[in-house]
Amino acid sequence: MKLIFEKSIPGRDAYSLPTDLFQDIKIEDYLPEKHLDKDKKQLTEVSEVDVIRHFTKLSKFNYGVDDGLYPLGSCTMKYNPRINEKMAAISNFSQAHPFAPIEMVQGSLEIMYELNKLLCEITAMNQYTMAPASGAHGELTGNLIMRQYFIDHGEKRTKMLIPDSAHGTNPASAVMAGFEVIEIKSNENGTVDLNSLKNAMDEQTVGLMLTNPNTVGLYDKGIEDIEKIVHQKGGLLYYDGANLNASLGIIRPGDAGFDVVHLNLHKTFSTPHGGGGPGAGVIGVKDRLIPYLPTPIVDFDSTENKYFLKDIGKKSIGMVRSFWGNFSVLVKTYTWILSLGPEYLYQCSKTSIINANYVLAKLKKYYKPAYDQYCGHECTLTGREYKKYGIKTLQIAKRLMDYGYHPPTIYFPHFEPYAEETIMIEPPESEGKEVLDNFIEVMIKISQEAKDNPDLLKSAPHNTPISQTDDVMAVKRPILTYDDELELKDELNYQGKDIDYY
Amino acid sequence: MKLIFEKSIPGRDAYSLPTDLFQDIKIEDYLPEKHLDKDKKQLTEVSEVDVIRHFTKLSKFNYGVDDGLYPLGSCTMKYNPRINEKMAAISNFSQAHPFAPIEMVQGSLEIMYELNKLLCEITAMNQYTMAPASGAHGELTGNLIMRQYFIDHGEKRTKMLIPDSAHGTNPASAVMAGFEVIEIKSNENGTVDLNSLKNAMDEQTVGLMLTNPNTVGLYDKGIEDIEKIVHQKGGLLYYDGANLNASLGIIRPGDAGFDVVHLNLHKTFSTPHGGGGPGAGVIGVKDRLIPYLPTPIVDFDSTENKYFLKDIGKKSIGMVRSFWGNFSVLVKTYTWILSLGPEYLYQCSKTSIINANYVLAKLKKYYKPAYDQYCGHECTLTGREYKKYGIKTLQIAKRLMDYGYHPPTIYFPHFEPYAEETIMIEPPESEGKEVLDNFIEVMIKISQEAKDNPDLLKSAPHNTPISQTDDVMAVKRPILTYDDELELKDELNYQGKDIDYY
Amino acid sequence: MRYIPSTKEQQSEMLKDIGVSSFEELLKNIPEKVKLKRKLNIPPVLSEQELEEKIVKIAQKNSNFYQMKPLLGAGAYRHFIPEAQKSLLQREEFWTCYTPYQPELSQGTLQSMFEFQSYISRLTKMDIVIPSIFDGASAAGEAALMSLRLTHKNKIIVSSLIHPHYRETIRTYLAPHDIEIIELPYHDGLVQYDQLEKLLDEDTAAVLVQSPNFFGGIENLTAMAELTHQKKALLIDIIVESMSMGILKSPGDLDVDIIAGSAQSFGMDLNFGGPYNAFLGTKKKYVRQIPGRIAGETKDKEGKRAFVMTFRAREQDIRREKATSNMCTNHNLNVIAADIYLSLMGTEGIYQYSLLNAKKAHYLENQLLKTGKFEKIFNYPYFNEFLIKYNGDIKNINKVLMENNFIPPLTVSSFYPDNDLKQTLLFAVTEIFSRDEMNLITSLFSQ
Amino acid sequence: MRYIPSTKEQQSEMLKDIGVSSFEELLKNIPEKVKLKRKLNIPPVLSEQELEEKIVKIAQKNSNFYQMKPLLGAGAYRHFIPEAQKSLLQREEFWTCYTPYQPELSQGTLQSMFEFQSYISRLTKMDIVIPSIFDGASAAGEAALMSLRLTHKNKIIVSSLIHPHYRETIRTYLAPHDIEIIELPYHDGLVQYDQLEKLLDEDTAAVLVQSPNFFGGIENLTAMAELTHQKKALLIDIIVESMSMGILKSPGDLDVDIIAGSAQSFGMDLNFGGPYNAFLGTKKKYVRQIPGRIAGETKDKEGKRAFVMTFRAREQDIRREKATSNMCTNHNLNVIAADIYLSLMGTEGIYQYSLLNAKKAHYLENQLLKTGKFEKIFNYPYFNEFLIKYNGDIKNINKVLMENNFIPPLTVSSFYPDNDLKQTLLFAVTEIFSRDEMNLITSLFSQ
Ligand SMILES: Cc1ncc(COP(=O)(O)O)c(C=O)c1O
Ligand SMILES: Cc1ncc(COP(=O)(O)O)c(C=O)c1O
Repeated sequence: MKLIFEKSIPGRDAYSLPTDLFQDIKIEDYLPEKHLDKDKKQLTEVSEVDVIRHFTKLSKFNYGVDDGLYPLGSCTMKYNPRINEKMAAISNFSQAHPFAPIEMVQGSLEIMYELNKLLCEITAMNQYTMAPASGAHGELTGNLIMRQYFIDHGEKRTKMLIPDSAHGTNPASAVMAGFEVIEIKSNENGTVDLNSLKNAMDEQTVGLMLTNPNTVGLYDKGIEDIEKIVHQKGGLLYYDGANLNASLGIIRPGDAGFDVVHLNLHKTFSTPHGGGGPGAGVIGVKDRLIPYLPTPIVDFDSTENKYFLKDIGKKSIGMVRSFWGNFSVLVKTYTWILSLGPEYLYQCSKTSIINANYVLAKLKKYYKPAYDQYCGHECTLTGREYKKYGIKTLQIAKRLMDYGYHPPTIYFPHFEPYAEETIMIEPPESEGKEVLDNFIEVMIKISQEAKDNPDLLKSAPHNTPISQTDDVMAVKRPILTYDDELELKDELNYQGKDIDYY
Repeated sequence: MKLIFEKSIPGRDAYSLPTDLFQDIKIEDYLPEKHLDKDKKQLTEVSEVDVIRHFTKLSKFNYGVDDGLYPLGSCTMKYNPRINEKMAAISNFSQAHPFAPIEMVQGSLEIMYELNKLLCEITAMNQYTMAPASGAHGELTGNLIMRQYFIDHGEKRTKMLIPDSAHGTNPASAVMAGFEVIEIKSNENGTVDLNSLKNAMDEQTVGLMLTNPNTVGLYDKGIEDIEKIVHQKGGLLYYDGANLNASLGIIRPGDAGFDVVHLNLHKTFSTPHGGGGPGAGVIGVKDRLIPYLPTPIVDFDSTENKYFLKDIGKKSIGMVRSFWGNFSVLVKTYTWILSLGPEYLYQCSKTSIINANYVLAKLKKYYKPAYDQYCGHECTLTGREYKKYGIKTLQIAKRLMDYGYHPPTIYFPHFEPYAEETIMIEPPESEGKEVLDNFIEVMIKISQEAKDNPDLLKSAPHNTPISQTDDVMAVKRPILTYDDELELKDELNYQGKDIDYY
Repeated sequence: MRYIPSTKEQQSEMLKDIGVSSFEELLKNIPEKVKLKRKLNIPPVLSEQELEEKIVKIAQKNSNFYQMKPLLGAGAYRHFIPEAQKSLLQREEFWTCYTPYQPELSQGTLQSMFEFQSYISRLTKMDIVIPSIFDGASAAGEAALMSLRLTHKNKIIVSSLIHPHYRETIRTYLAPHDIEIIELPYHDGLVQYDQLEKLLDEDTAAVLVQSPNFFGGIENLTAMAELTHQKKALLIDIIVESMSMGILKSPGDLDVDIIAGSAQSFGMDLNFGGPYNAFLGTKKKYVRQIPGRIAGETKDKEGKRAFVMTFRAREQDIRREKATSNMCTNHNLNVIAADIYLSLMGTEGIYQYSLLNAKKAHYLENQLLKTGKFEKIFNYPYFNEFLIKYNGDIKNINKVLMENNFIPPLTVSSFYPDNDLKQTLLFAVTEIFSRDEMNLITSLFSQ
Repeated sequence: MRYIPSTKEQQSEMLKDIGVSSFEELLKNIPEKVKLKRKLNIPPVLSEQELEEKIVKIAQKNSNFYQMKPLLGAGAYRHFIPEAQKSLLQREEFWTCYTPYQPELSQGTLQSMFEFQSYISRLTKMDIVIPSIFDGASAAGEAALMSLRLTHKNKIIVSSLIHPHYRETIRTYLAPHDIEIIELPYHDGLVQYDQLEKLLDEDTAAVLVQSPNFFGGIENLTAMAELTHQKKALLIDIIVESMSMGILKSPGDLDVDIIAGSAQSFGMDLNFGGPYNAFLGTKKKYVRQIPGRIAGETKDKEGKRAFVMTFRAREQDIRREKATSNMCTNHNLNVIAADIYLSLMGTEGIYQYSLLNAKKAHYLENQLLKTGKFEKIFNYPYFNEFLIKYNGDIKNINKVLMENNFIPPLTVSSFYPDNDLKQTLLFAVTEIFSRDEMNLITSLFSQ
């Protein structure tokens, strides 16, 4: 499809200028010439209807949850209720300036204060910071909090234990916080191997980052032992809450001994993923870690009957972003929790667990599960049967598009020996049985096609706006802006020559 | 696609009940049993996500102006600015009860009052009624006003003159107002034949309903003579304003002697067509007809500094609907006029006229125009060249869909000898030159295909959600509700038997 | 200008291609004398920001209705509308398109019409339903005209408890025809059935009644149908508060011949009176005399289910002066609005909400009566609106109500001046009121 | 429950198919001891109407910001956002999807990222741009980390006129690394260039400067770049008010090595501080050390243009602990917001709006100075924010401003307590202010 730059026609406009252009002010009288660009920056010139049509068309080249099942494992692509959006868009919220005097923003502060209380109850933690913008950002924040805790206690701990099944952000975040990552192998059940953990855990170790149910979709049976092993060595337990959709009202990380928790509000709490964000990766901690939270948090002054932004104090890790958090995401979370109450929060988790186990039960004959156990809210299958027909899991995924589905997560989790074969399916509570039945039927059909007609899979997808992409060319001959492309326009054919950028 | 009824699963819900169900009130204590239905009405049982997906999918089975050129002649499918929608949705407007005390709705009344002034200036009329809900509704209203005028003046006039090229609503409305329709043939230029008009116009004739530019897209050269002929016999001139998009700032119906004018706010004034409405077909009249307008109109009391709903008085034709008009449509119109001002209102008409003449100039070699003249804001071509290849105009229209366009108007206007061959193309000001160039190119390509590969046209469209429909079956064996369909489910094949309904 | 893409240069090119040297040449068929020689005298162009600020300022001259709850119904009801509906209606494909002339590009609109027809048919138990009439009043007018076409008689009996605007509209629609219109008087909040018997004769084309009526009263439709059918006339039931269908018997089960109903309660904002949406319903055998558009199911060339506009031979664009109506543009987007709303509410939602409407109205009446400031004047069964006499200063209480964010109830004397309804108030109570709010209202009246 | 489609019956069926007799069986891997044995202690379920009423009530504890204009900027700017943008952003396909892992189903998101990259590249004249970083502060932190990776040095010089939150964030991001962080002092509203010269040495990885700076001042980037490059350090320019790019020279033209910028001004609501969106820009040769997602153009199997995420080998999901950053979920929807906004504004719109920002700010300063209540403390070139000393009661004037629907300017002493900035106010003036409003503000200060 054409870029908006290619639709530009000199003289068109889609903006509107106020009547008064302040002709009496000549900016050259105030700003030295050296600061002013002589030429206008050449962007685009299009009309409003051009813009409307361009982006309407672009939107149709995307697939969202509203278009059907989006069983992307570890991502909890659940339905995003419309009322959440409406509440977040209330102009008293959406137009609030973050530095507005505190008396003007009591409503915004109340939302943050109340949400903290709700999240604390749901996870059995003592205090949340709303600052982190994503799960990974929360992980960094959490790691920095743990780091600060040990510095404050005069301990030098530099290693972070992370299971091999962990999400890529876990090791990346730990490294950003200055830790060395020690990978803990999974046992034959796909969960943390307690001996390895015991061996690795020592007084130089910060602790363990755990996802539970883990990223293969399994509850860690050894959770009590894990807790003991880590805590006995003075370590801290970090809970990656990306999978909290399996736990609402069932198990609370705080009760299981976790010291730091991050929640992906854009997963469990129904706020939209937005094609890659914004979300919010809020961090909850136990009492002893509150002094290290990023500053500030919202507190309530009961004598003045007023919410305020409270400085965390000297021990705080500082700020991890500007201002207070992804506020509109918080409003959506708050709305969602109140619209469900305790009963239906529990139903969310219950339903997603049933959904995942149902898919697992129905498909395990066709796609061997990585581990044959009941799963949490997602199940991990493999495509290893089909290797012998020359089929890669990626091709199964692409073929699903022909049937109108977004593929599950593939290539993750990375653990051996199935790294290239995993199919991680997460069917959240907002998917009804008949949706799953149709999906299961298609998955089985594809398994048959893989044997009978492997080319059908290899050439898939067939009905999407574009077909398989040349990802190598995108690196070897990078075009990263429209102007890059202009530069390259003359070379008529792709030469395959590696332009080394670095 | 499945109906929402077919997605219903017992036990699902998408509504939410308040906490307090007033269990203390038993409705049977208040309402006699005979009034209460024993059974709940069986509608559907679906969840919110089911509804979201169902209608999202349905939406994708539609084509709107935002999806591309929609050159439907006589319909002015122009861009619908988003700011209009926002203004109409302001809750102070959208939640106003029509019977709320007048002091609570001063803003709504001001909009109606100010819009009246603007429309009067744009059309040179003296007063508008905002009541009519559509063009046809306006026509009925206008005809009733004329009827009432003559009754009030003790004249018995029963015939209404209507050119053969007129829109179907014109004769239908005149008949609803109790008039006999006398068709006036067009002359060789496609406009009103003055002699026929002179012959038809007498003292028993109410007047003439004229569209200008007319529905073939031509300005009526004889407008001055027409005015004289009708007025000299004491008749009234009615202006069908569906084509006002050719006239903004160029010619005003009031200046040309028209006594009654209807405007299609959903055409010229950019308010959306909504898949068939709502629109608004407001009626403007000259001073002498004000006493007959539907009641009430908005007036301003300058001593009390207050807008109010003024009763038109005894001579009024009465009401043509409940309440005051399609208010939200009026807000959009008001917003649009203010966003253009006099300069750009003129540019709208200028641009649409240039657009239409450009398409005409470029296509006339391929599709013979009904009349070879400059046109107004739309042009009427014909597909008669292609009859000899067995091609009907309808097939040209369907083939356009394959290229991503909504077809122009076909089968209208109905005048002979081209009734089955007309292609009425209206490219409003919101279409840029390059859009027209592409369209022209495709039209030319199709003209070639008609000769080279007529089957391509006959089997078109090829990429739409459905292909050509069996319209005969829809009448011969009508299925008008889901339950009809259930009844018919058993008969496996369509028998072609005519179920006579009447 | 942002809404007009073609640039000056492009326009010049186009003029050149057309073969004229100036735009004016294209206008040569317009006589000079009638051409406008000056700019229109309207305010100059505003930027979007200025525009918004200006219009918001006007909107603020209205009350802040978002925060207020209406005790006012009388033909326009505030019900709760789920945000899912509003959000879906913003899909451009629904609102930037026109009449589904080309079914291949309009299945969304057509299927939604069909679903609406099916929903209303199930709610009202009428065989067929026409979606997308403008509003209840014009639907009533069309129904009256339809009865004339069906019976070829010349007398219409109209209940005096039909919404005043509807009655006026019926009169306007019938005015050009040589028809006798007779008003059926009321008693104790319902039409006078004995009077109906007297008024009915062989010349009667139809009896028009509204149920629940303007005072909220539920009429005895079966009895009326029996009387009416004895004289071979048609019974037309007007439904203004469609939410009542959730618990009340359906007109189709009560032997009604034609219904004309407002769908405003099914997901439409009050919007100061419009646009709303209405439907007509009738028996299958009358399909060819019905006005307006109807969607039907058929198949496409490949045998796939498809929807089309059908029975088009009744319509103006085909039949012209012989059409059953002049309807062209109608209120189709509101059909989709209602289809979505009804899908969200479903079987149970419509039932429960309807029940809550009735319960809450009766709760409020009970409470108000307890204050001693009110007098019951009718002993009639009603749905969610009731008429009651207030022994206090109406002007004053209205002020108090407004200050407390309630839109006051209707003072009916403006519509029924002759009767002894001087101090009566017509209360409408929908599901949106909480017990606390109704108790507050009661206490305001007690003061 | 409306968000959970499967019914009890369906769930029972599913459990049967799974082969368990109860849901609890599926949880057998959770030790009993850590299971929650009670219901969560949170408020009970609310209907959508009750929910809305509750939250609206909370929102009303905020000021009615829709009606107020902020004289407050300091990192968050209110600019006018055309409704066309808001409307387009409501297309579900943009916001109910996730990261474009599958390019075949995500061309909308990917192309929009690419367009954003191109827009920002043209505005800033940087070769490559990373879209969708969270916000300017974290972008600055990432930029600082990137400079360490590129230079392997251990000293960072940070302008004291970088937004305080940004400075704090940079410190937090750098904390785990063994890095010396030195603050570059300011003078007369700009950084002290002579001090920079003194502080720079061979160990310096980067100099971080903000321009326009926290006080609105436009820094001399060329001069700084020269000094910085002499020591083989990198100059990182932080752009907080991107609207300034409309008229100011681009960092790419001024020899800046890395930019970290907030895109909030390009079509994002204030939202009490987030979510906003930010970008990083740099030279082509540094592409492999940049963090975050980037879209690239390529071809599909049939040779059609296609967009993909590229240079993925830098990212956490592939490189894990060796990634250039941990970024996964980012602020991608805001990228689309900015793409649409910039498309609507275009070449001329951005230029004119940018110019108006500067003009209006200078107009207001002129007017304020005329009142005699203000004192100019800096003689520096600024864009749309200026610092000025007020010889009056700040508390009182703030109250007056709020009553007149203005959000008061920032009292900078909370961020710069040590300096002689006690009575200084930081005014931000964007295109949204009319002359009348600024004159009103002036008169409020004159009283
Ligand atoms: C298990 C797990 N941890 C962490 C993350 C990171 O969260 P985010 O994408 O919000 O940074 C994700 C999701 O992507 C995840 O699935
Ligand atoms: C020339 C003309 N007159 C009248 C009408 C009727 O207007 P409406 O569709 O609003 O009833 C139309 C449009 O359909 C038309 O094109």
